[in-house]
Amino acid sequence: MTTNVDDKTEHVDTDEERAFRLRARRYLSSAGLPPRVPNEPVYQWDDDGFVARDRSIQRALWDGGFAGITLPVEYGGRGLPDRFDTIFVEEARPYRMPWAFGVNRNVIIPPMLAHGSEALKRRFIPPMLRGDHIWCQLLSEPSGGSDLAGLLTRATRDGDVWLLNGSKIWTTGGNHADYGACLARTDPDVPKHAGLTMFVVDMKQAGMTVVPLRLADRSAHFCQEYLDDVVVPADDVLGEVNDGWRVATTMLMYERAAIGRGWDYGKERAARAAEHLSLSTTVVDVVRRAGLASDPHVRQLLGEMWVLEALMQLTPPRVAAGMASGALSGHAAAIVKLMSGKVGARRTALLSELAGPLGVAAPPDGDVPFAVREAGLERVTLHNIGGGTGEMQANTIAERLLGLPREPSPDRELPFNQLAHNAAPPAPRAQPPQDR
Amino acid sequence: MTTNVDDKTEHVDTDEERAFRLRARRYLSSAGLPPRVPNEPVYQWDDDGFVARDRSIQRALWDGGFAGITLPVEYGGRGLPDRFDTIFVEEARPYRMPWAFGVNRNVIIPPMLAHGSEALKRRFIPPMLRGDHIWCQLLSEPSGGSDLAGLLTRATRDGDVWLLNGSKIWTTGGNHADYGACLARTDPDVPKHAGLTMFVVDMKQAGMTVVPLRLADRSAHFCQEYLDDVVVPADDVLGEVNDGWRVATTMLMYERAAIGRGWDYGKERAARAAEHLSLSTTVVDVVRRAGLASDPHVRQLLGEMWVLEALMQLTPPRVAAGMASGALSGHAAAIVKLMSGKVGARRTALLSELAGPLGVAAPPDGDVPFAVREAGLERVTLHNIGGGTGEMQANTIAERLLGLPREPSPDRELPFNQLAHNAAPPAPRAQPPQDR
Amino acid sequence: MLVDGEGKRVRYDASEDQQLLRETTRRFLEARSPVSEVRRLLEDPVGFDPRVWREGAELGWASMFVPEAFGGMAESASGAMDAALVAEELGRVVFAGPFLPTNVVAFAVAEAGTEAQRQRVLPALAGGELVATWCFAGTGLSPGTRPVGVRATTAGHGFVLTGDSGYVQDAHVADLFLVTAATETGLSQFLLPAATEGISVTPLDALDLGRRLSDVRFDAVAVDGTSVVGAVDGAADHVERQLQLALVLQCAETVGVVDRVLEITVEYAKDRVAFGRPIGSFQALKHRFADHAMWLEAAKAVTDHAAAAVQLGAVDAAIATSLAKSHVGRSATEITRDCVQIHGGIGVTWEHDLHLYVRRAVSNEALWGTPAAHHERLCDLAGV
Amino acid sequence: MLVDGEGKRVRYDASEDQQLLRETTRRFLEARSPVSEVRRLLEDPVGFDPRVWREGAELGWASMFVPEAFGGMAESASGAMDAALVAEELGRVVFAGPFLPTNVVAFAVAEAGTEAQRQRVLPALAGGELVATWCFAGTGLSPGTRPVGVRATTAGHGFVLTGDSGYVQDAHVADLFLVTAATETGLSQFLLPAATEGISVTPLDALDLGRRLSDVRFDAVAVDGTSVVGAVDGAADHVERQLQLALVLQCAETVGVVDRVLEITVEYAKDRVAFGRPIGSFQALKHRFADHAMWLEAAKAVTDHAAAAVQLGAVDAAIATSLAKSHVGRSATEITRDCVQIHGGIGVTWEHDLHLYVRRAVSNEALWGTPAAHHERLCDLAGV
Repeated sequence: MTTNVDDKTEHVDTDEERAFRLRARRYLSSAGLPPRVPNEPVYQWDDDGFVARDRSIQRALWDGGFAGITLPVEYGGRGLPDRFDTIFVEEARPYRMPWAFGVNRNVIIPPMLAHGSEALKRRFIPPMLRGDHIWCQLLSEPSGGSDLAGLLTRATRDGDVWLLNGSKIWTTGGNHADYGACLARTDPDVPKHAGLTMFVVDMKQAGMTVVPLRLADRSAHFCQEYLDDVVVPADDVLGEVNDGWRVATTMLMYERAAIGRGWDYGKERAARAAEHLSLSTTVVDVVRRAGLASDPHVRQLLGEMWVLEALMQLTPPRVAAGMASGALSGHAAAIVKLMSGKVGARRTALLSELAGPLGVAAPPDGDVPFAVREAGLERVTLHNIGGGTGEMQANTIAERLLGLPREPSPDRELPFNQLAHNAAPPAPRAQPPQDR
Repeated sequence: MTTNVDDKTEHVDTDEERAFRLRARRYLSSAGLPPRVPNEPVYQWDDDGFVARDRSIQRALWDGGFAGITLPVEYGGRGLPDRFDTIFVEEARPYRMPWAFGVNRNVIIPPMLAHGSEALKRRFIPPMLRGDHIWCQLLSEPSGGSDLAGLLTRATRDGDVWLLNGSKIWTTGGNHADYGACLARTDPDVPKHAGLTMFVVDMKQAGMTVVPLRLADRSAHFCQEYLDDVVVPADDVLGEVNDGWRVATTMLMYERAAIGRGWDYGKERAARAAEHLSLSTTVVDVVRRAGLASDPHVRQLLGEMWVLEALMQLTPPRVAAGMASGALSGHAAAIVKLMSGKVGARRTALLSELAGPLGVAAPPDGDVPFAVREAGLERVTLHNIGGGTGEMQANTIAERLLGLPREPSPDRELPFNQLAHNAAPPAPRAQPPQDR
Repeated sequence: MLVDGEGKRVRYDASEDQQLLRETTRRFLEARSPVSEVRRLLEDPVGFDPRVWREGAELGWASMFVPEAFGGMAESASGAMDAALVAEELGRVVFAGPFLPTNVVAFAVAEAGTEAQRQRVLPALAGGELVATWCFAGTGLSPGTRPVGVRATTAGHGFVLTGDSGYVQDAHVADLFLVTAATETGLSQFLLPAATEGISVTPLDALDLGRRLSDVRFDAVAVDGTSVVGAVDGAADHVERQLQLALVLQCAETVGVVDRVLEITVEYAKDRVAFGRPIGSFQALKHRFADHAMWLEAAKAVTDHAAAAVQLGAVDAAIATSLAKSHVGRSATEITRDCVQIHGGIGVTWEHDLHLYVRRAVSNEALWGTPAAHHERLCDLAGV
Repeated sequence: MLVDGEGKRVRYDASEDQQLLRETTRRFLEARSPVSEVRRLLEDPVGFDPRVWREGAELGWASMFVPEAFGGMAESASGAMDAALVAEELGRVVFAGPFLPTNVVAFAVAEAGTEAQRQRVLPALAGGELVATWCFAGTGLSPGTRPVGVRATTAGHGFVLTGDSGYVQDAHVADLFLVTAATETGLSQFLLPAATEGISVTPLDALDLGRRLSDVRFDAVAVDGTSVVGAVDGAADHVERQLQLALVLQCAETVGVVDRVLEITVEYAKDRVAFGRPIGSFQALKHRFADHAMWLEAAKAVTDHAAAAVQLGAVDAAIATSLAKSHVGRSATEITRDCVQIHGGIGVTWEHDLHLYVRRAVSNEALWGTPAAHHERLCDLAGV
């Protein structure tokens, strides 16, 4: 019972586009790429194989002439219009794309194009496209939460170099990254947004300690970094000194757009919407096996769960279309993020109610489906990563979309060093924790 | 299946108290008082009979020596300790007490004792106890909402008198009242709390127009007043000029306590708690008659409804005991008010779900129980009267009970006339509305 | 998001034609049927203004399912999607009038009626001269998603209809009833003049002050074969599609209600001052508004999807409409209720228009199947 | 609020004795069993510290239902109310130890055991030397409010027990099992050494990291008549009261969990700065805290009431415990989850203690009957 919709846009190709499409199709089918696996689990701290594979996939794209399709040729790109990227994404859908290079593609290169010096672009973009350099974002801090501009990492000038000290957290792939884009405070005597600078940091140096950030479910896909006199050459600044907030804002805008569009060569989310509105079969299966399929209360829970799934399937494409058409501002992305938190929370509650005691204790080798076994754990760990995210999304919707007035807040005008802030984080642990 | 608990405290009576109790019991049984009817509907704008009956009941209490039991004899009271009031309340439980005199008893006399001049007390308290004067509170304003201290009604001095202009709203019994305690602004050049005065206003004068405030369910138990050069003699001030906020605070504290305790000679709420935890039979009845008693979903709704009823039955006495023991501050009353709003909202949702379409349309003479017929209407009209009340309770709990810091807010320090405020309300309508 | 036959994506705010339709409708309603009409018509025996309804019909409100040959514009319209758009605008003014029932009956007759029925009925419906309504749900607590109230048995060359149909909009003034009834081995539908012997109409006390609902009793109503619409015992598919259309129009109307209430309340929160600043600047209120805006956006998404699915006859149209009804029904009540709360006391006064909106939202949640009834239906549809 | 035999009202914070008990317990736990113990004992084969448990027993933790003649202090204690108070303190440190099962078994044996059983078991339970647990619920998705897993059939002078019992706390180290089983015409209970032939214990993967749970299989376990506790076929009333006690202790523990989590989170919100001010000064957060404090107060009220009702053997004790379980179970999960959210990212790290608390809250919600199972039970109790 699936509506078979092929949402490729082949029918509007020009001759040139058609040629490109066929070339991409041919190359992809012969490049030995692994197939795309829906909902592949996120890679963990120690999963080196994952990263190595993605480096080789990125290299294969480069070799075929499909890396940086829309980027200027002087930085290693192909200099083609956006339409060609869309075509490539459509053709690449059956294959695994290099997830670990998503940060490069989605959040590093666009602001680098917008704000980076010519030298920086020529030096750093080609190795990213070739699969040589993986980058990470060093923005959030343990002391920071949602108040990014209030960050504490200090950069002080020492002759030809900057020395960075502080700590960063919630970094995806920090331990695998070759370079990081690191926001640090260069002037604490001005208001907080005005004294920040975006640095290009070589991650493989002595002063940079990267440890895994283990979460309550024992997973560790994020890292925390401790910066102890991390050295940055004076030229390795993205944008101008003290103009880092503007760079960070560009970066966050592109990140938001990418999350809405799908991280690894896009469209995954949008593609889902074209599919049939179907209820997760695992859950139905559990209910059937438990003999509860005719229980009216269970049917209410199933019905509500289906509704939630449909909302998460139908709303993002609508919001994306609204933003694309100009009917909604870019801030509307906050709607999708806020909803995913709210829907997630309610969904875990429903799942827990369906799973009952099996969701909190199950035989180790029993025939209990994953969704049920994990129902309780999901209630414990489900969270909008990044801290205070839900609150920020709500403020954005209220102020930017509905036009409600901002609260009076002195923190935008006072010099940073006159503001209250949290204590600096503790020094790095000697050893990464040994918890299993 | 009812635990028969007589929660009178007769067993701890002294001889003197016992004698008083027996005298009260005898008098009450012979005074021809109507019986107490649980959940009697609130009286409406045009229900003169209700008020006349309450005047005669209050008069009967006076005649028997049971009006103002704990009040000083010089103001017409009996000068007895609090214990005697408790005894009287216990004995009076089978009888209707004068609800319309609740404002006098609960919110006018206590602050008058605390802040009123000797002359004021001698002049006004005895007629209240005799059943001659009904008072009302003139605090809230159409422009005001939860920001009582930001009120707009102006009082200007004109020789020997004050002239009051403005509008008041949400007044219980404004049309029946002989006098009102009216908070008005006497000095707009100082911060808002510092320029208010509490006036004693003769309600039966030309400048005072009282109209019914019809609610969305077509009921009208509140009034709105328009003050057009209302005249108040210079001496008729409760407390000092410009010290009205203190008087109002006292008044609101007593009002809160009375709502917690039960409005008309107390204890109704506390008495309920001693009863068995039983599920509202109307609802069960509806479910049975609809043949839905074995539907697991309906049983979930019933179960949850029962839980909500239990929470509202058990929490107020616990909070009251906590306040009495000093374990909780007086601000804890906000817990009960906030809860009654939240529980009420959820309860109407459950009721609506049980009532289904019958809750939004029912045959005029059909055999549909009131609870079901009104389910939809309750969802429309349920509201914490007074505007923004839920928000204020939540702030109180967070700031006063949990100790969370207040928000920065300039409105407590700036002179009133430098603050933004709402437009004054429109002039009174020529005619009360004729809606049925 | 749905893809139509030409691979063109359905856009956020519809085509240019549809934008024009929205603007025309809104301007007309602002001028001819603002929300104050609900109060004016409170004691009116009809309950809506027939002139306004006819003027609306001239704008095409009842033509979207009527073929051009019968005076409509079905061929050039996007049926369910255009009708949903109009319904949304009607919701914004708590419109009183037979939009939903008339369109559903027009749709039913256009789809399944005999040539004679189509000729007799469709031009007059499209022109707003005839009012028709649909007897579908049962009375009382019956679920509103299934036709359970009326049975028809064969009698000679005709049928006899017996039973009760509940919550029938505008039955007290309708000229025509489309009646869905259980027959020997399935469902059948009948188109009857309201004046047919044996039909009695009992108006209900309705929460929605802008809409009249009635129970309709069929007391051995004898009809001949010419009143049958579609196949005897074989109307189930048509009935299902009529229900889907009714749900789309109801959801769209509710979306309009919520959209307008949220607009009114945001404006209020910007203007209303407390503690020296607009109440809309208080963060707790902002976060409630953000939730409301979010769920409303989801309501629009799920309603648009349902409208498109019904329009295209998609295989998941039944699912899409029930999903829409569940979310739209519930969220509308919750959002509009909280908007009342945000207004403070003024929001519960008779004078304020808010309660007219909330009444419609609450009423719409309960009619054509409560969310709970649609959860049941969804499980049925999924084969659970 | 309940009135005891002497007309004295149950007070907000209990008697002086109870306040002393609370303080002693809290000081002991802070010194000997802070929440960090959960981490230390993660890989421990027992899962709790037997020394701490014995020291707790010396403080009277297992004596509240044991008569003085058997080394307890039932006569001077207020059984369920005192035990609830201790359970609340245990919740505040996510205590790992057999408090609930040992007390329920002690209660059962003291109430219904033979003199020989009481002499053999009670002093050792009260002293913390024996660990006992109760095999009550079924396995898997069975509801947790009824004993459905084990059957006992007569065989000569004894019985044979067959079946599975689920979610049995500390069964992997318990010395004694109290088993509730269906017999010919009713329920019967049996007290068995854990080492009895035919009993096998399968530890479960448990969400709660401070509590070990197992399924227990009875594979034709032969027992003689001396192991019967109470009347054969006539144990239903005792089983009901045991369940009530288990619910009271579970609810009280959960209240302790929430109380502590809210404390931690309020402190965090006062200290943590964002945008130049403590995050606790933001109104949206305040309103969430206010809701949490309110529902926690209600949780305390309904738990206190249930404890008193069980203690007094009130006619509505069954109702009171199910009402308590429903509210406490649900609200605890919601409140603790939002406290994680308020903490931001740090709240979901392994290093932070919050998840230990949330795990216990979520686990307690699901065990001894989910709120939904108790709604069912409530309808049964009300005769609906």
